[in-house]
Formats: sequence, structure tokens, C-alpha cells
Amino acid sequence: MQSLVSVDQLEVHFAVRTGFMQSMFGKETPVVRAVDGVSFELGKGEILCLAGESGSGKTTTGKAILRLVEPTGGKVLYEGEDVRSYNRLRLRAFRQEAQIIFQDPYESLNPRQTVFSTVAEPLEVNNLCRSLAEKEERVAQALVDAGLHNPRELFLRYPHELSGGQRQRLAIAGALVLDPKFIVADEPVSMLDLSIRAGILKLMVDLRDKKGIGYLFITHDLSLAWLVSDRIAIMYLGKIVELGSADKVIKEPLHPYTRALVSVIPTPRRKVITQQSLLKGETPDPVNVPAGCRFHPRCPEAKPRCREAVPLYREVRPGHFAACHLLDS
Amino acid sequence: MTLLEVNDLTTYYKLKEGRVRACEGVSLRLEKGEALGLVGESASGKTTVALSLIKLLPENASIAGGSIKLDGKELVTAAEEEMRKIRWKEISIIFQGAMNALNPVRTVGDQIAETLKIHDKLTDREAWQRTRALFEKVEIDPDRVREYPHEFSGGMRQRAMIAMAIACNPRLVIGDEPTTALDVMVQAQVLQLLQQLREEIEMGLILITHDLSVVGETCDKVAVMYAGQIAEYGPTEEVFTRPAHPYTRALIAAFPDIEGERALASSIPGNPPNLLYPPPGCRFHERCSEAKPLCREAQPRTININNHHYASCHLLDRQVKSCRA
Amino acid sequence: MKMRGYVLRKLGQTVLTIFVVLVFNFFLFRIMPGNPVRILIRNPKISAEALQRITEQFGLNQSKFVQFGYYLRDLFTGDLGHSFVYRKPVLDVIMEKLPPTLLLTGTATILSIIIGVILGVIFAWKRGSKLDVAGLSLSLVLYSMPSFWVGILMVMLFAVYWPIFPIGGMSVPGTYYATIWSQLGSLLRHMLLPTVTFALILIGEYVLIMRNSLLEVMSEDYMLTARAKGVSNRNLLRRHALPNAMLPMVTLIAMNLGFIVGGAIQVETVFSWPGLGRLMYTALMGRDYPLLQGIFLFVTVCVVGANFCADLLYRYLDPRVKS
Amino acid sequence: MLQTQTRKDRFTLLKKNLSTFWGVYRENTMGIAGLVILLFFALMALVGPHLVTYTGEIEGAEMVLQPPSAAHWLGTDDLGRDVFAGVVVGSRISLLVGLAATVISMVIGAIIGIAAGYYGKTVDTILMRFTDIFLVIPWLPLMLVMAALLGPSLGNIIFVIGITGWAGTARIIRSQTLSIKERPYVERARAIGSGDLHIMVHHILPNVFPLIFANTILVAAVAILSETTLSFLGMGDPTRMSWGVMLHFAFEMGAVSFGAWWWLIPPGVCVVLVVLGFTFIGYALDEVLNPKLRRR
Amino acid sequence: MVKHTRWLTVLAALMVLALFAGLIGCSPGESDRHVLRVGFLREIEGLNPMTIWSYQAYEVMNLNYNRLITWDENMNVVSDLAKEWEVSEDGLTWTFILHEGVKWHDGEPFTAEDVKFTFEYIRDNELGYFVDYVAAMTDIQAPDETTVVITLEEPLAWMPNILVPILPKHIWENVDPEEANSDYENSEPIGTGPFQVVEHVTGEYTRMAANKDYFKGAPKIDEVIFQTFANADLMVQALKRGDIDAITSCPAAQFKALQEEAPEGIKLLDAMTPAFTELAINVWDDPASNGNPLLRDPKVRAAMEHAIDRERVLEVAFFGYGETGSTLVPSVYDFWHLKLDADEFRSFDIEKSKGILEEAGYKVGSDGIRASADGEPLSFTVSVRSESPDSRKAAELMKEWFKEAGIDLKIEVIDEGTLTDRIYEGDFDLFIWGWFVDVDPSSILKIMTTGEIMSWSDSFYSNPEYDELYEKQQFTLDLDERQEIIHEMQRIVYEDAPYIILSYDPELQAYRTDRFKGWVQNPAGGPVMFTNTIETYEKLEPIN
Repeated sequence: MQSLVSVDQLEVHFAVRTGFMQSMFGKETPVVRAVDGVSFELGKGEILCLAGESGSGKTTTGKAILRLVEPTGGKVLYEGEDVRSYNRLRLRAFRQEAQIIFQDPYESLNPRQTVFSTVAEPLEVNNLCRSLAEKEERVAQALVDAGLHNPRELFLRYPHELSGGQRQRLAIAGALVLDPKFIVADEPVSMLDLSIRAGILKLMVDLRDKKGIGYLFITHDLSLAWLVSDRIAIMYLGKIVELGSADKVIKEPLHPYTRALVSVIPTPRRKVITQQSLLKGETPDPVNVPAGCRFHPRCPEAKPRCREAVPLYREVRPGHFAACHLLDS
Repeated sequence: MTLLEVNDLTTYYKLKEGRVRACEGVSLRLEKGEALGLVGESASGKTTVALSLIKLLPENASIAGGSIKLDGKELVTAAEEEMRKIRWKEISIIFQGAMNALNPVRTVGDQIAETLKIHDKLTDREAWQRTRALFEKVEIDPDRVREYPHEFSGGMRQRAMIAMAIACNPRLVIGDEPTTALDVMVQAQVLQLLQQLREEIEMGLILITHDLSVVGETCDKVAVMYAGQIAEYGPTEEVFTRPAHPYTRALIAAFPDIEGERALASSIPGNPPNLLYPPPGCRFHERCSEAKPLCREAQPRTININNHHYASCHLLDRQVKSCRA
Repeated sequence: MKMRGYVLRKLGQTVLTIFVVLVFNFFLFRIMPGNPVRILIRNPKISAEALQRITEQFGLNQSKFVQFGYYLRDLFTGDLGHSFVYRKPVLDVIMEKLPPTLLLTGTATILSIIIGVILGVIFAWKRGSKLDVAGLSLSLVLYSMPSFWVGILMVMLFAVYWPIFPIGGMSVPGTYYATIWSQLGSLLRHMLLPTVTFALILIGEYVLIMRNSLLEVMSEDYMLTARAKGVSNRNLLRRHALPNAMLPMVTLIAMNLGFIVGGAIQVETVFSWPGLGRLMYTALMGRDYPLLQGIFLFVTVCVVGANFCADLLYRYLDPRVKS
Repeated sequence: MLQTQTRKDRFTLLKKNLSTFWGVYRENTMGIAGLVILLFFALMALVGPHLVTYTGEIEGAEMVLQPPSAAHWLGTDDLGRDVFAGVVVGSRISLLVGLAATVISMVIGAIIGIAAGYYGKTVDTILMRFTDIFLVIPWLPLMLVMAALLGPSLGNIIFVIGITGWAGTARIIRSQTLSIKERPYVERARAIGSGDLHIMVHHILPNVFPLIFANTILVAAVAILSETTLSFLGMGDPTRMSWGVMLHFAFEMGAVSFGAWWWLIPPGVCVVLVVLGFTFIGYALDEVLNPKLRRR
Repeated sequence: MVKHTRWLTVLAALMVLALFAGLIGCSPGESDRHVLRVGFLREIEGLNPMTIWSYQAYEVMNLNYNRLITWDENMNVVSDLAKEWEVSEDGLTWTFILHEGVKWHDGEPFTAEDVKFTFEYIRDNELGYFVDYVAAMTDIQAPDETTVVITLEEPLAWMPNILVPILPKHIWENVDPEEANSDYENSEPIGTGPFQVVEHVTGEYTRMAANKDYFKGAPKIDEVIFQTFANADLMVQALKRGDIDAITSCPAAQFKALQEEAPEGIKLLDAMTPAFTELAINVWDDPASNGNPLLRDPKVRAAMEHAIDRERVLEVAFFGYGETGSTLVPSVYDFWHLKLDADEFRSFDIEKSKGILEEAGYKVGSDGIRASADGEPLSFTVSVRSESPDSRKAAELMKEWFKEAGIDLKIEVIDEGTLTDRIYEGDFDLFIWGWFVDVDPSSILKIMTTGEIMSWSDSFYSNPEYDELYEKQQFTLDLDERQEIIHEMQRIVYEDAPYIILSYDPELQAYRTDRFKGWVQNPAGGPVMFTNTIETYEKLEPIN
């Protein structure tokens, strides 16, 4: 598969805001290691899923690739070119090809913009239409593409006059209007009711099939990840702990963390939780990252070595990567 | 032994535009120590049911009819003074979003001890001792009783809320989306804790959620709500394996199951109705793939399918079927 | 440590604010039209040599930068300049007038906070009732009235039409009182009208703030929890709602200090109350610039300082920001 | 802001927005009362001065300080001028000063608030420190000092009130901007390649606008009170009658001694009514624009 | 929280109780002391005679200190500290014989040395406003304890009117002259006067206790309190309520109200004072002048005067108190005042005004405003002091009349400080202000001399003939001859009209006659207080 986006040792560190006085007295500024050395490749027309709990850095990774958050280290290659080296003009062009869809359709649409303005805005910002008629045409087409079948009737509506599903479709139309090649979908359905989720997911997969769009699909829901993606990457505290094809990661997880996650995947027909011994505690704060393997304090199988050395992220099986000392022996 | 019996509960909200029929003709039964899951999508009236049960409805809402019997005692007509004694001692509730449900300027322990002082008339010392014991029970370090809510993580807050809910050993706990905002792992932890506690102190549990899996995990019975009404009601196993109502069927089908086939299910077309102007007939008919002309006209009856398994759908109604035939 | 860091940071900000006010104050009075020396002297007959002497004395022949240096040096030694009307150091004049102002504004503020909070709570608790509507409307009307106007109406009614209270001032000069009680009685008689005027204006605002703040708190989820727990109405209010609702009041009371200073100018002017407010007015009327500058600086620094204290108090009261 | 195809569409949209707004607003008794009050005074200020004559009745000292009568509804003042005419003529200056000062305040406040909130970091720190300073400086002394230094004139008084009143607005706008800036639709706008200015004008401004508008109303109330107070304290332009100037002269020229209540009460009542009108509308807008409050 | 609430309740209860106690508490206790309370609208800015400048502070000074001479009610110079005096033939040597046994407030004896010290101290250090009186004294001797001999450079017409308070040498010799001219507070002033300041609260009141050892006999009242009011209304109310016993410089409006009400036990006094209010015109013909050049045309000024109805100004702006004005020396000083003939006086006649302007070539433009041949419009700005609402009223009236005559008048209100500043830079067209005229006309005449430009002159008038006459009158010892010169000077100034004198001002006073008797008007028909002398205070008696 041809590589569309290639991420190499991506790092995003935020300085925790401290007072002027504190920095005066030479205190070391604490750093949030939101993303701490993440590498993966995304092929053309591929759906790669970035899964993990909140605070694992998956959203930040997605935004850093689009430079909505400035990376502090590593490389992001888009079609072989480093996104971080883009100047303003090139960045603008890049942003036409790489789009983002957000989690909450109630929040991701400007409540004071009509449907038409929302979808037409990317065209206007980038000066892509010569005439009003052309603009209308493209907006209508994008709306249809996103599964909204009576586009012209919707033009003058406001987002709050639409249902949740329609809103998310509108958000997708706003991304589609520029004919992107790459979309970061940040939990696109987690705020939607179950009964309308599938429709949106289907739309996204269809678009991949028809237009060859590559997706970076960010979610905390492993069962969804398994359903829609080609490959899944599991993140924990700013690092990818496991990456492989969807089936392999879910059915034959290598990393203890993935195993724990998979074991609690909700399903209506079986009782899992009551019998399981669950992971204790919660994901620690990314300011005080544990030494050695980041997962060791919660790992049921932790060995003394895990406390000291950082495990190597390597290809354990063909196409299946993981970072765990237990796999080394 | 029946702990709670709800019959034909109807609650309306008054808005300027008219009445919102948030909950209409809801009937439920809960045996002692049993867990009931109340499932529904957003705005299906789940929370209204919960608030009606404990009679903490907002000012513009009122119970318009039906009865709620706790141990045979009627709550709908009970005076506020009486309800105040019943609340927490008999029924307690865990609200969704524990950050906002705890008073930010008082310590967590203080808020739990307060409950004990009010209902069990404990002295200050006894109350704090019991609070520490409760903390231990929900697996929080008892030394943290004097901390403020903002010093707790999300999971701990929800645990503290559970500790508060079980403080007076109530016979019924209502959990209103208690795990919604939590990560899967923490959600599993909390559910596990709830399950353990329920077995330990033999309390009844009504778990309100939009997540089918949570119900499957913890509940003996499930009630599926749609647009303010109960669509289907029965033992969890039974309902999940043999769903009778088209809505339940569609809902279960839409749920991704990693043990099933790796394919996207079809979603339910359309949107839930606006409860200000509910559609005539069956409220689901607009989205139902199997709807008949009758569904548009008449409200379906509640049909007893077998052994405590009920559903409200014309398609199941033998009388209707025979009529047609 | 975090608390100390916070105090230090706030202190730094406060000092910065005061410094900017100093700079502002310095230039404000130097960009005014006309020759500052003339305004300082106000004696048309003054000789050229005397003018020269004054110019040098005030450093006005130096660059603005050097002048600012002198200005700062003087301030740090407590020298706020010389009032040309009173021929006295400005600080002395201010200190002489400070106690009456503190007495008046202090009493009125405390009174209005107590009454305002109590009424605000009552109205919020009975929201939507006739009492609430009436109380809210009255508060809004009070809030909309210019302080001086209320004062004039008070004088007209209670000192002229029905002369039950003194017209103004703080005492009858040159009166000897038989006992401390009769002296106190006389002071209270003089204080009553201005205090009531002042308090009326403030009460309106405090009622509104308290009512809103309490309503906001009462719609919070934790209030529902508390109700669900079976907490009695009394305790619901006292132990759950008020501690939260009082928090914004602390900040607002501090923020209101500026408003109180403004009110003091008006009320003291109308009632001839011998305080800082009236001093400012007379300084304004007499274009006593050094005095005006001094009062302005003094008052501003006091208000900034009070805000600093309120910040710390807030920090102390609200556990959320403590750690 | 609202880019739509044709002018007709734009008009339809505007009509739709207004009627939605009006639909909610009309339910608010307080808001309607405030609107009625303000419309009354606006009419008075616009039309009134053409209907009444307000000049000294040079002809006779016997007309000085007469109580209300059929000829002079609200009596006469120290120059024998009709107080009612004075109130009508004064409304123009009072409202003009109030509104002009408000506009200055709002423009400064909105620009500083949006810039600080949007750019954040150093820009925010500097602007907000500056705003905080303005916020804590007691406003009346500051206005008095500035007015005294600049001299009494209409322009100066507008300037002084305008320049001192923006800090609160800037703070509110900033915090709103901060929250809007974090909304995904702003991030989306950046993701499609919009520049800062585009985002501020098309996304931030329309969303803080209701707040600016509601705030304008409240600031206007304060501005009118400020004008009255400043003028009363002798910092106004005595050659242009405003309600504050009228009260100033009434107090200075012996209205209390004469028992000339008709000269003291009407201008004061007008001020209270206008301020009340603004406050009512402000409260109503707050309820209309803030759905959280509407529930109550 | 519980505790707090309780505390607050207690606090509130206490406060209410205290206020209630205050309500029923006694009104200010009337003791057997007799206190005269005088109210006015200006503050007493200080007690140091060298730096004070207000009228009110001077009154306190006059009660606290004595001068060598004073006046009787016919304006004749009579004895004060000086028992008698004589002048040498050449008019250069004045010998003053002082009263014996006079004591300072602190008990020290008063001697001729004190007088010598005072004059020399002021002369050598150029102190205050008093230096004018002593500058020409070349030699001052105190040959014995009660004799002072003063030698002058040249004979002076105004002698022996030396209006200088005599200071105690034993106090003031220790005062650094530099301090005396600036910061010296003189907080417990020691003088020889009938009263001494015992308490001075800045901006509020000044309390003076009677001097039981006063050399003219102890005053019959125990104390005088001068009280500052921020507002005339409040002052009048205080008088009516009996809180104070007398008010001075009452604004016309309030006085009018009092008069209409005519409250029992209050005497209202509409007395003339040697003061006038003028419309000053910038006639400065100099590149530095910023005044409108058209004002330098005497015809324009004459036309303006014809367009002013002084009667109406008095009636409306000053409620009819005072007299219409004309020449520089007020009519109170009957002897020096020039009474103009009817044909000389430019009376109110707008037609005449129009005629003069028409004739001088000022044609009416389309906007009704006249313009000079060069097209410069007759458009002026009159500056009115914000401190004086009365003059604003006058200006508003003039605006109407001027408009009729074809002159555009704009009114600008500024404070005295700024106006003073502007005046000395010649940056004005017109302003309304006033002068208080000394017993001797010399000082008021001086302001129109060329030498006073950039000093006391505020219309920048300059006329060599006038200057010459001024010099001449100063040394003319013959009264009739001097009177003639002074009349001529007034005529010249009136003709040229750098000032349009609107009115001779009244001093409006009101005092309670039910509490005190013995109020003395000095000069005859003049005010009872705040006048040339302090006779009232010396003679006032309480009514029991």
C-alpha cells in the first residue's frame, strides 16, 4: 500500500502554565508529555484506528499531524514531505487535502452559521469558486455526498434546527467539500445515539471506498475500532503500545494493556466484568510519567525489569508491533 | 417479595409551547434485591422516570397520574416531609456527572457524614467513623475523607457518590447513568463495585443507561424505553436473546459485537419524535421497518409474551392479528 | 508552596498595578493644558525669580524621566506633595479626612451587605412570588438611582420639610457634650441620613447579586443531591447553597470598592460629610491639583490593596483553588 | 458572518432571526417594559426638542421658579425657563452622551477582549493586566480627575466615560472568546485554512455578539448614570442642558431652599427611568440569550 | 457559617439600637456659653496671614490680629493699635503713637518693636500681598515702646491706610521667611485681636475664643465659629433651623428665597460692597494676543455695551440685588466714584448698537451675523467661571441680545484656575469676573496701567495719557485735586471700554436678631461682617 501519512517519533509536550514568580526562581517547568514518540504509517485509502483511554494522547496525535497543535519533536510526512517544514502557503494547500471531523456535532458547528455558510466556508477561505452558482453546486454536492438528500432545502437552516445525525453529516459535508485525501475523525460518533451511529460509520467507510480517502479514526471504543478499521493502534500515556491489523489486535492481543482493554469490551450478551479481575486504578497524569514501562504500575504481569527499562517498540509478528518486555524473552 | 411497583406513571413537563409527555404510562416491578436496567436513547424519558420515583422533579414538571408503591407505600401522594424521610433511607440515587453532584466547597467525607447524621441520627464521631468504613468499602483510601471533590479523580468521585448512596443502607438505589463519563476500564471497575455491593447489602437497583452492554452486565431485568414509553420489559437474558419489539431488535442489531460478524449493522432510520408533539398511534411507527397502517392510528397494548416478558407492539397482538385475518 | 506562590504572584500583579497607576497619575497631571508651575502657585504676582525657584524645586526644568524619579522618591518617603489650597502636605490632609469616610462607608457597607444578603436570600428562595417580584423591582430601582439624587431627596424630606435630622456635617462644631453618650448620640443623628442614603444605593446591588448568585447555585446538581439526601430546607440553604453563593459576593464586594468610593464623593458632597469624598470634590472645585492627585492615588492604592486582600480571602474560602 | 447566496436570501434569514428573537423576547414582561420606556425617551430625544422652546424668559423675573401650572407643566427654573422643556431638551444630551460613551466602551472592550482571548499568551497577559488595572481603579474619581484636567465639554465627557467603562466588557468578552476559541468549529475553521482575522470576524465575533449586545445595554445604563453624576459634580458642559446639568444647577441655584421640588425631581426621575429601562432590557436579554437562565 | 450568622444578627441589632439611641438622644446641648456661628461657602484655607488669599481667611485674620488703623462708618480713618498719628509737612515722615498696655494673646506685652519688626519682615522678604504697603518705607524706627516713626521715599496719597496685621516679633522672628511664604501653618496664631483661633479643622470650621484681655474691652460673646458649607441651600437651611446665626455672601437665589419667606428672627441685609462685576475684553494689540482682533475696535466694544441691558442682568441673573455698574470705582466710595451723565452712559439700545456697527462697516451676513469689511465675522467667545453660576446666567442673557445686534456669542465655562492661566497668556476674547476694590482707589486704577500688562492687567488696556494720570494721582495729596484726576481716569477707561462694568455687587447677608443684638453696619448701609472692620464682633451681645 502506498504511504499517505507517515509519522515518525512524533512528540507533543506542553509546558504546564506556572507563575512568573516560579519561573523566576528557577523551578523546572513541569511538562505534560501528551504525545511522546509515536510512529506509524497510514496508507492511501486506509482506515487506521487510534484507540486508548482518555489522556492517552490520541486526539493530540491527530491534531499534531494536521498541525492544529504544533509538534515539539519528530516528523510527520505527508506524501513524503515533512508537514512540519511547511510554510504558510503550503500549509494552506495541505489543509485543503487533510480534514478533521470532531466528536461533538453540537460543538463543532458554528451555531450562527447556516448550513450553506458552514459548507461553503472552506471554499471561500481558499478562494476556490469563481461563481456563486458553482459554489452552490459544490455545496449541494457535498451535502448529498454526506447523505443529506435535500440539500437546497437545508441551505438556510441553522445547526440547532437539525437532528444529531444530520449535524454530524453536515460536519462531514464541510470536510468533503474540499475533496480531501486524508481525514482525521476524532470520535465521530461517540456523542450520537446508538441507533444512528451505524449510518455515520457506513457513510465514512463508503467514502473511503468511493474516493479513496485515508482515515485516522480516533476512538476509545475498541469494538467500533474493530468494526471500521483496517489496522488498530493502542495508545497508553502518549505512546503506542501495540499496532496491528484490526482482527489481530482484538482477537490476539499481545500487550497486557490491550488484553485488559479487550477483556472489558462491552457487549450486551455476555457478562464479563463480574468474573474478571480488572486493572486497578486509573491512567496516571501525563505530567508524572512512570519510569520504565509506563504501564508497569497497573500491569498485572509486571516484572522488576519493567520498572527500570523502557520496552522496545518492535515488530513482534509480521505487521504486528508491540512494546512489552514480556514479549522479548 | 415486591420492593417497588410502578403503575401507569405519567409525568409531564410544562413549557410555554405546551406539555412535554416525557413519561407516559410507565409500569415497572422490582423484587427485593433485584437489578433493573432502564435503557433508552437520549431524551427517551429515563431520567424523568428516575426523578419521578424519588419525587425530585423540577418545578415545571409534575406527576400527572399513576402510582409508585414502595413496599406497598404509595409515594405519589406522599407529602414532602414524608418523602424527605424516605429519600436516602429507603431510596437513594447516584446522579450522572459526579463532579457536579458533589458540593465543591465541602469535603467529600463531610457530605457523606451529613447524610448519616440526618437519617441515622449518628453523632459526629460515629458518622465519621462510618464514613471511613464506607470509603473502605468503595475502595478509596479512608484517609482521604477530608479532601474536596476536586482533589478526586473521576472514578473516585463516582465511587464516593456510591458510598454516599449506600450510606444509610437503602433498599433501592437508582443509578442515573453512573458510568457514562468514565473510561471503559473505570466504568468496568465501578460496575463491578456496584454489583458486589448489591449482593452484599441486598439492595434493589435501578440502573438507567443508554448503553445496552451495561445492562447486560449487571441487571436481572431490563426495560427498554422509547419516546417516554416502555417498549419492552422482561428478564435481561430473554430480552437480549429474543427481543420482541422491533425497536429493541434494531437496537441490539446496531450494537457492535466483537464475537459476531465484523460488519456494520444498519442503523434505524429517522430520529426520535419530539415529545411536545408525539406522533399518533405507536410512537415508533415512523421509524419502524415493519409498521402497518394500524400502527399509525392506535396505541399498542402491552402484551405479555411469556413469563414476565412484555412488549408494546401491534405486531405481537393476537387480537389485532386475528382481527386482521 | 502553591499558596505562597499564589500570594507572591498576586502581590507582583498588585505592585505592577500600583506602579502603572503611579505612572498614569504622573503623566495625567503633566499633560494637562497650561503651565504646571502657574497652577501650582496660583499667584499672578509671583516674580520671575520665584517662578524659577519653584520650577527647580519641583524639578520641572528637568527631563520627564528625571521628574518621574523625583516623583517616585517623594512617594516612597510618603510625600504626596503639597496642597496649595491648604498649604499642608497632602498626606496630612488626607489622613485628617480618612476617619469620617471610613466611619460612613464602613457602616453603610456592612449594613448594606447584611441587609442585601438577607433580602437576596429571601427573594431567591421565594423566586417568582409576589414578594420576589416586588423586591427585585425595588432593588433595580434603587440600583438605578444616582446616589447624590437620593441624598438630595433625603435632605429635602428629612432635614428641610420635616427637620428631624441635621442638614449635614458630622457634628455641631464647638459644642461641648455632657457625656460621651450625648456626643455619640449627636454623631449618630448626623450619620443617619448619609448612612441610609449610602446603604440604600448599595443594598439594591447586593440584593441583585446575592439573588442571582443563589439562584445559580440552586440550579446546580449538587443541590439536587442534597435535596435527594433529605437535607432540610434550612440546612440546604445554610450548609449547601450559601457557602457557594457567598463566594462571588466576596469578589464583588471588593470590586465594589471603587463604586463605594464614587458613592462617597456624591453622598459626602450632598451631606457635607467631612471625609475624603468631599475633600476630593473641594479639591476638584478649587483645582487643587496636588491634593487631587494625592487623593486619587491614595484611593486607588487602597482599592487595589483591598482587591488583593479579597483575592487572598477568596483563595482561602474556596477549596477548589487552594491546592 | 452570514454568507448566503442572494440578497433576498440574506433578508429572509435576517427576518427569520429577528422573528425568532422577538418570539422569545416578547414573552419577557421586564424586557417589554424596558423597551417601552426606552422608546418613549428615544422619541422624546428625537422629536421633543423640535416641539418645545427652552430659552430664558428674559421678559420677566416674575416667571422665575414658578411651581407647576397649566402653562408650565413642571414649573420654571431660575431663569424662568420651562422645566418640562428642559427635561425634553436635556434628554437629547443625556442619551447622546450615554450612547456615544457606550459605543466607545464597547468598541474598545470588544477589540481588547477578542484580541486577548484569541491570541492568548503574551498578548493576553499584557492586555488583561491592563484591563485589570482599569477594572480596579475607582471609576468616578478617575473620571472626575480626567474631566477636570480636560475641561468641561461634551466631547470630553463622552471620552472620559467611554474610556473608563470598557474594562468589565473586555473581561467578559475575553472569557467568552476563550471558550469559543476552544470550540471545535474554530479548530475546524483553522483546519480548512482560515486565517486569524477570518476566524475572529466570522466565528468569534458572531458568537460573542449577543454578549456584546447584552453588555452594551448594561454599560449604557452605567454611562448615563455617569454622565448625570459627573455633570452634577460640575464636570459637565453647563451650556448644554442635560439631566445631570439640570440637577447641578437645581442644587446650586437653591432648589432646596425654594422648595422647588419640580426642578429636582423630574430630571432625576428621568434618569432613573432610562437607567431602569436599560437594566430591564439587559436582564431580559440575559434571560433570552442565556438558555440556562431561561429554564428558571 | 452558623456562628457567623449569629454574630451578624447581633451586630445588626446593636447597630439598630445605637441608631435608635441616637434618634432620641439629646440635641446639641445648649450651655450658657454664647457662641456666634457664621456660615459661608468658601473654605478657610489656612491661618498664615502671609499665604492666605480668600476673603474668609482674611476675616479670621482680622479678628485675630489688629492693624494700626481702622475706619469709622463714614470711611474715616480711625485708631486701632495706633492711638494717634501725625505726618510731617513734606509728607515723608509718619509718626504713630500706639496704645499702652496692649497684650498679645500669650500674655507678652505689645510694643513698637513688634510694628517695626512686622513692616521690616514683610518689606525685606517681600511677603504676601502686604508688601505693597510697606515697600515704599525707607526707614522704620521705634524710638520708644509706643512710638513708631516711618519714613517714606515719596509722599503717598493713600497713607496712613497701612492694611497690615501686626505680628508678634517674639514669635515671627523665629519663622524662616521662606517658610512664612509657603508652608508655615501658624496653627495657633498669636495676635492682639478680640478673638483667637483655638481650633481649625481644614475645610470644615474655625473656632475662635474671645480674648478677655482685649485692649478695647472683652467681647461679650464667648466664641465665634466660622463654618464652611458646601452648598448654599444647606447653609440657608441651617440658618433657618438656627444651627448657625449668620450667613455671608449668600447667593442671590437663596437670598431671594429667604426674602420671600421672611422667616421670623432673621434680618436680611442687602448691603452694597465696594465690588463690581465686569465683562472684560481682550484689547491687547500684540502679536502674542490670541483674542479676536475685532475686539480691538472701540466701536465694536461700544456697540456691545449698548446691547447689554444691565437692569435685566441684575434682575434675572442677580435677582435684582446690587446696582447697575458703569465706572471703575464703585458707587459705595461716593467720593471717588464718577457718576456719568445720562448722555455719556451707553444705555441699553439695540438699535443704537446696530447703528454703530452698520456705520463702522460691519454688514449683516446671511446667517444674521455681522462681518467686517474683510469678511471676519463678529463672533466671540465669552469665558464664564464654573465657580460662578450667576455670571453664566448673565452670559446667557447677553447671548440673546448680541444675536439681535448681529454679534455671535459663544459661552464657554471653565474653572478659575484655567481661566487665570489663559488670561495671562492673552488667550481669550471675553470673560466675566469681578474685583473687590480697596478703600483707596489707587489699586483698582492701577490694573489699567500699561505697566500691569502681564501682571494684574487682564484686559491688556494701554493708554499713555491714563498712565500719566495714574502717576500723578499717587502723589497728589490734595483731596479735591486727586478726586478730579481720578474722575478723569475713570472717564477715559469708560470711553475706551476695555471693561464693561455690569454691576456694583451687593453683599447679601442674613443674621438672627433673636439670638444676638448689636450688629453694626460699617460703612453705613454696608454689611455687618466681612467688611472693612470687625466692629460687629466687638460689639455683639447675646440676647438671653
